Amino acid sequence: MAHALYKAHNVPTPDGIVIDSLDKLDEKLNNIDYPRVVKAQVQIGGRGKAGGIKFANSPDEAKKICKELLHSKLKGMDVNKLLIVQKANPIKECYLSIMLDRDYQKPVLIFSANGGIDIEQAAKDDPDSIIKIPINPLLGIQRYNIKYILKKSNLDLNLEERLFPVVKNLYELFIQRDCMLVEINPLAINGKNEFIALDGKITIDDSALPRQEQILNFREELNEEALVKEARKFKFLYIPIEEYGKVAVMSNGSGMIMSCIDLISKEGIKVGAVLDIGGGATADRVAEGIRIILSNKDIDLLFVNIFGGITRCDEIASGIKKAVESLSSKKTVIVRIEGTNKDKGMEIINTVKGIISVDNVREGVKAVVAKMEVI
Amino acid sequence: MAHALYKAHNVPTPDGIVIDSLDKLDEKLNNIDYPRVVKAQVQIGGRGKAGGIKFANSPDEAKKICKELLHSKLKGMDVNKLLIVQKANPIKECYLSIMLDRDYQKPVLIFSANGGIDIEQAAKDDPDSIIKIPINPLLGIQRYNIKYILKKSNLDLNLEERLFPVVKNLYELFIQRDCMLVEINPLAINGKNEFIALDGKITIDDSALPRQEQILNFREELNEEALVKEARKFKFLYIPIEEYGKVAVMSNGSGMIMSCIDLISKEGIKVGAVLDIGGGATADRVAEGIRIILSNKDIDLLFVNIFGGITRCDEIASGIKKAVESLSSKKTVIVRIEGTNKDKGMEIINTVKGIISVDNVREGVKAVVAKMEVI
Amino acid sequence: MSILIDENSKIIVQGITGREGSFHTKQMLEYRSNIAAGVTPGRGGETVHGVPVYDTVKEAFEDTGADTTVLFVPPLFTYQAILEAIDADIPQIITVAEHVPVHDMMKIKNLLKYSVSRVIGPNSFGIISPGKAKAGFMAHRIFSKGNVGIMSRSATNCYETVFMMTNSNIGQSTCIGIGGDMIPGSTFSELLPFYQKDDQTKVIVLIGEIGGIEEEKAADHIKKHITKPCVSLIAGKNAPKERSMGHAGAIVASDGTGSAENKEDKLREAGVHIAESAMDIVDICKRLL
Amino acid sequence: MSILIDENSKIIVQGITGREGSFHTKQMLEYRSNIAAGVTPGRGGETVHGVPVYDTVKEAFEDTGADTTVLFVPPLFTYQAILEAIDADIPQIITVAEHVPVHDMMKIKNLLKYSVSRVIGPNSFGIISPGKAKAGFMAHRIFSKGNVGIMSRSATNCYETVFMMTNSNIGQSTCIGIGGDMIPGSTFSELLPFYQKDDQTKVIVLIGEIGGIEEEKAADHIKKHITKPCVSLIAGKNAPKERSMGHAGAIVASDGTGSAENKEDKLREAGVHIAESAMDIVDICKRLL
Repeated sequence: MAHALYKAHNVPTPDGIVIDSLDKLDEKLNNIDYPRVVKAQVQIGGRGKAGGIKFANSPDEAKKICKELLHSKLKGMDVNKLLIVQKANPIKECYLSIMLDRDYQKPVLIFSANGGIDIEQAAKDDPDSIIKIPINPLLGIQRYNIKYILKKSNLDLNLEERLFPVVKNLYELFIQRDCMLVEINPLAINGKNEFIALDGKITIDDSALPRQEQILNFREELNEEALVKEARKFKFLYIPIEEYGKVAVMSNGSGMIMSCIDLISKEGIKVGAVLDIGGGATADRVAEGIRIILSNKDIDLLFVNIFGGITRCDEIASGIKKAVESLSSKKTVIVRIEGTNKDKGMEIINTVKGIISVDNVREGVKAVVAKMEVI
Repeated sequence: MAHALYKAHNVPTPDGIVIDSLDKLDEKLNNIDYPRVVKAQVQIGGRGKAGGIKFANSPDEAKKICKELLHSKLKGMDVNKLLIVQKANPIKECYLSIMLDRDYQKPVLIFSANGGIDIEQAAKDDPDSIIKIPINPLLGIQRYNIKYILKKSNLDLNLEERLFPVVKNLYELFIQRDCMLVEINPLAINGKNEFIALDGKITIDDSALPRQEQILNFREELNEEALVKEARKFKFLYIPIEEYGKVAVMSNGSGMIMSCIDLISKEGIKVGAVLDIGGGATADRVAEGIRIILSNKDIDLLFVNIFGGITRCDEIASGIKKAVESLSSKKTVIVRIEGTNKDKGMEIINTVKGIISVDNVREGVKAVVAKMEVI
Repeated sequence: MSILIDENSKIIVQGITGREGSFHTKQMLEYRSNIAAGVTPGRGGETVHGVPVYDTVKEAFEDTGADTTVLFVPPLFTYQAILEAIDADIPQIITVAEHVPVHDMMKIKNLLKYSVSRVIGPNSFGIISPGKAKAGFMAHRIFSKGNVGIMSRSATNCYETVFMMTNSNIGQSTCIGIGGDMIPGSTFSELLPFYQKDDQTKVIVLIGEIGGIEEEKAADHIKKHITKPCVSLIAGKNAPKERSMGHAGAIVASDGTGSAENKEDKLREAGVHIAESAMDIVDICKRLL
Repeated sequence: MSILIDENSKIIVQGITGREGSFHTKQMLEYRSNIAAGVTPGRGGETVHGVPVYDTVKEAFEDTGADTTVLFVPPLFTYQAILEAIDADIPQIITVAEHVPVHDMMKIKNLLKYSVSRVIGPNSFGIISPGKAKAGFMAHRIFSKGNVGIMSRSATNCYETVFMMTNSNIGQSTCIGIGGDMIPGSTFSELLPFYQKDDQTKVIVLIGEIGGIEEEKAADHIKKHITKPCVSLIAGKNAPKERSMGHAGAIVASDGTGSAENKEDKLREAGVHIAESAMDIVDICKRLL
């Protein structure tokens, strides 16, 4: 994704071609210059070490690598696409990123003359090697920002002419594409004093995806857990918490979900996953939510904790009834509902076999503990 | 000037052709549609009443008007250019302007559904007919600004789609061209609900002219007083004050010049013109300044009042001596110099015949009064 | 006295003709909030539950002199709607939408310094001063008038707390939904001074959660300026790192920034009572009142 | 005590390697101002009159902790130079260039609300606290230490006044060149509070001129907040309308806005002593001290 977006925003990248099938390899690979680098397009860390980056000095070598790499698996991820780029001959490699800093409430520009580094590690080991400048979003990138970066990195001030447009374009990308982070690592300087983005990473604000159609397409390709995807179809949020946790929590708000995790964890019990059904819970949606989270095989017990503010408790109860009865699951379901029409809701709940109903969160957690001791 | 800039910034104007010579009139005028409006391109108010705007229903009429109007004089100004535009058929005429408001320290957008008006008169007579909105320069024009204007003017809200781009482009022009004022009056609405700028005015910030080359070219064409132009060559500022005033003031700063005018005027004496020689006064520059202001024939008396802060008084005195002796003018020169090396300066001044030297401004004004009673 | 919203507040509803806007206008009117005007472009001249609708915020403001606007508009339109309210000089802007892009809020937050406006939210349930008025969509039946001021990043944790408070006969002065986003329009530390000055508020409750450093800033502020007893709950102690917990702002960074432990330590140092659950908040308030 | 500039001020000179910058650095050093650093991009590492030169303001600020910067840069580069200083969080930015485009100052003035910086000028002679320090290009020999605080839109009218004051043994606490432009970075009313608080200042002199409404605003401020005696001269009573008198800001509009009469009326109402000339200012100060 990063490579394509850099190209679209005039952030210089090595020339490259994309290979997504083994057809016409001769045609594609015979008439380009060599040496080249073949990169598997998968979103994993340590791609190089995992064998996802290889060097080719000739068309034949390139073809051989393509046949090996395409459609193989790297760290469990399918390789469906290769990028074959010119081999840069950097005389220096730097690090450059822009991230949205929530505490400054501004974009922050980060630069280091030592490229290829793990920036978080470097920040601990040698904080002085990293230059960090908050950018006033009403001003954007100014030339003096670049001059400052170069001076502080002991680089030639004359590089400003070349570095300024790179940073400016990267900043435009950052703003226009609603990025949380754009990172170029390494950012190479070649013999002609040109800057080239050799590798990079881009993270987008989830909330902005509806207005970033182009990026939405990229994301669809990402591998995600099946239950997360399934939940998203219903606009539910499914979050895996601890591996092998046997308890699940379902509720109608993030705060309440976090509180439930905290209270259950405090008792020494692992929460495996949670599901947030959000506001406006109808019977049907409640039923869908229960179906999804119980389809996680690790889960033995579900704590449903719904505080209906404006939503009616009888509506919620109907949903729970529907789900539990139709699933004929042997998993334990503990229910706490509160809010408007609570009495009517409890009447419905009391007709469902196998549901443990509790009056408040504290009781709910106690019931979870008691039940888990038995299981 | 306005017409060309509107075109450059996509502010819709009627199609028009420029005529600046009587050559090839047939070629230019036979193959365009009629009726047309012929407008003399001169910077005067009340151009229509002065005969500067005429209507042509045919090529022959247009040619006849061109021959009469081109190279004629309107209110004393040479007509060197005509603009021949399509006759708009407005179903409504509005007023639209953006000005830099020094008190808001922001651009202010002004709109009225009554076009062709004198906006200052209308502001007095019917203030409610004029909508005025300060624009946050960090936000620029927003759609809700346009909606507000239309509602307050009792115009159809659906016109927003058409008016928004016009105002937005006009605002871009205002910002990019360093305007003090951009005005469209009238702004016509035609039968297709399109907005068209029929006539307009643009004023540019003098200080920004060095970065507005295109506009600088327009300005060169403007008629200005000969002495103002002459003074500008030396980066002096020559300002005519009262017609037939016989006293002139020369000094090295605007504040001091205004104070001198005030003190002399208070004695019932008219100041005809002033010249500000600015900072860094050398002997040569002082001499040039005196030469220029004394070449105004109305002036009988010049009060030179120089407060040399860092500048040396002997340098200033040499300039005065040089100017007065070489001009052999019979005009009276009263001199007050103050600052570093005042004594040396006074020695020089005292060797020049016909100069009245005074010790401070108060004495200077007294001397002016005394002398003017004699003249 | 209560703060920010009361029976004298004049409220505009932006997006009043929409499904949510119309429904919650009715709810607010039933709570006797003074809804002075609504705004929906192109719908000026209509009325919704008797409230006159305008095409622009500026007109609504000029005609009514409103001091607060509540935005029932979709997340991607929130930026424009807030701008319009800022530009019309509305003193208080309450924005409830979830999923407002964080770049939009970054721009707004930086622009606010030039304006006379305060923004509450986004992703906020609004503000309620029980028994006086509400501006937002909170389930008002569970609230009761009293002396505890509450600010919360989470709606559900706030409801839960208020519900139990009211059942224990502890009322609230004013409850504010800070919102769960990464860059909220107003933070705990920016709102604390209002509670400090308010006669009605005897105890201040801060319902925080993991992510960011706002609770830490609040602890600093409390240490220096707040003399009233404070109680705080921090949700998300057991949330995995680097994973947003639903609220865009509820995320612990890989370096541990934003952890519940740090927040609780700082708050405790500032003399704040730390609660482990909503019930716990109520128990502590009982002791303090 | 004096205000804004004194012997403890640490000053940066932007454009220090230029002809003007270098000359006035020497002048300021002679007056014993603490010139901590200079800035000229591409000239970092050099020295000018012993002052170290940096490539960027941020570096100079970080190394010296300067609190004031004086800009000796051409008018069309002033905008960028001010931005750089604002962005480096320099508290006080003094800009002397004439003919800075008014759009540039409009943007700066609107950005300032968002920053920790104050801008004096453009088209200002700078600030001097006689006997302590100067930051700017004023002819410092005519100034003397004392108890009159002066703010002036005009350099020459200020010099004339100060010259006669000093000759009459009346010294000055701090003199500030507001500058003659249409949109000054700081106005009379924004600077008056400093004089009010300053022990050394016994009388405040405002040298205004035609154009704008800043003197009117100052009158309002004086009425409400200033207890020290004030004296004012307004230049340009007899200037023709709609013609700039050299200072971009010295212009009376066709509707009479900005006229000397209006300013004097408002100031008189606020209890300010109106002077007819520089000499008159001195006479009035004599009576008041």
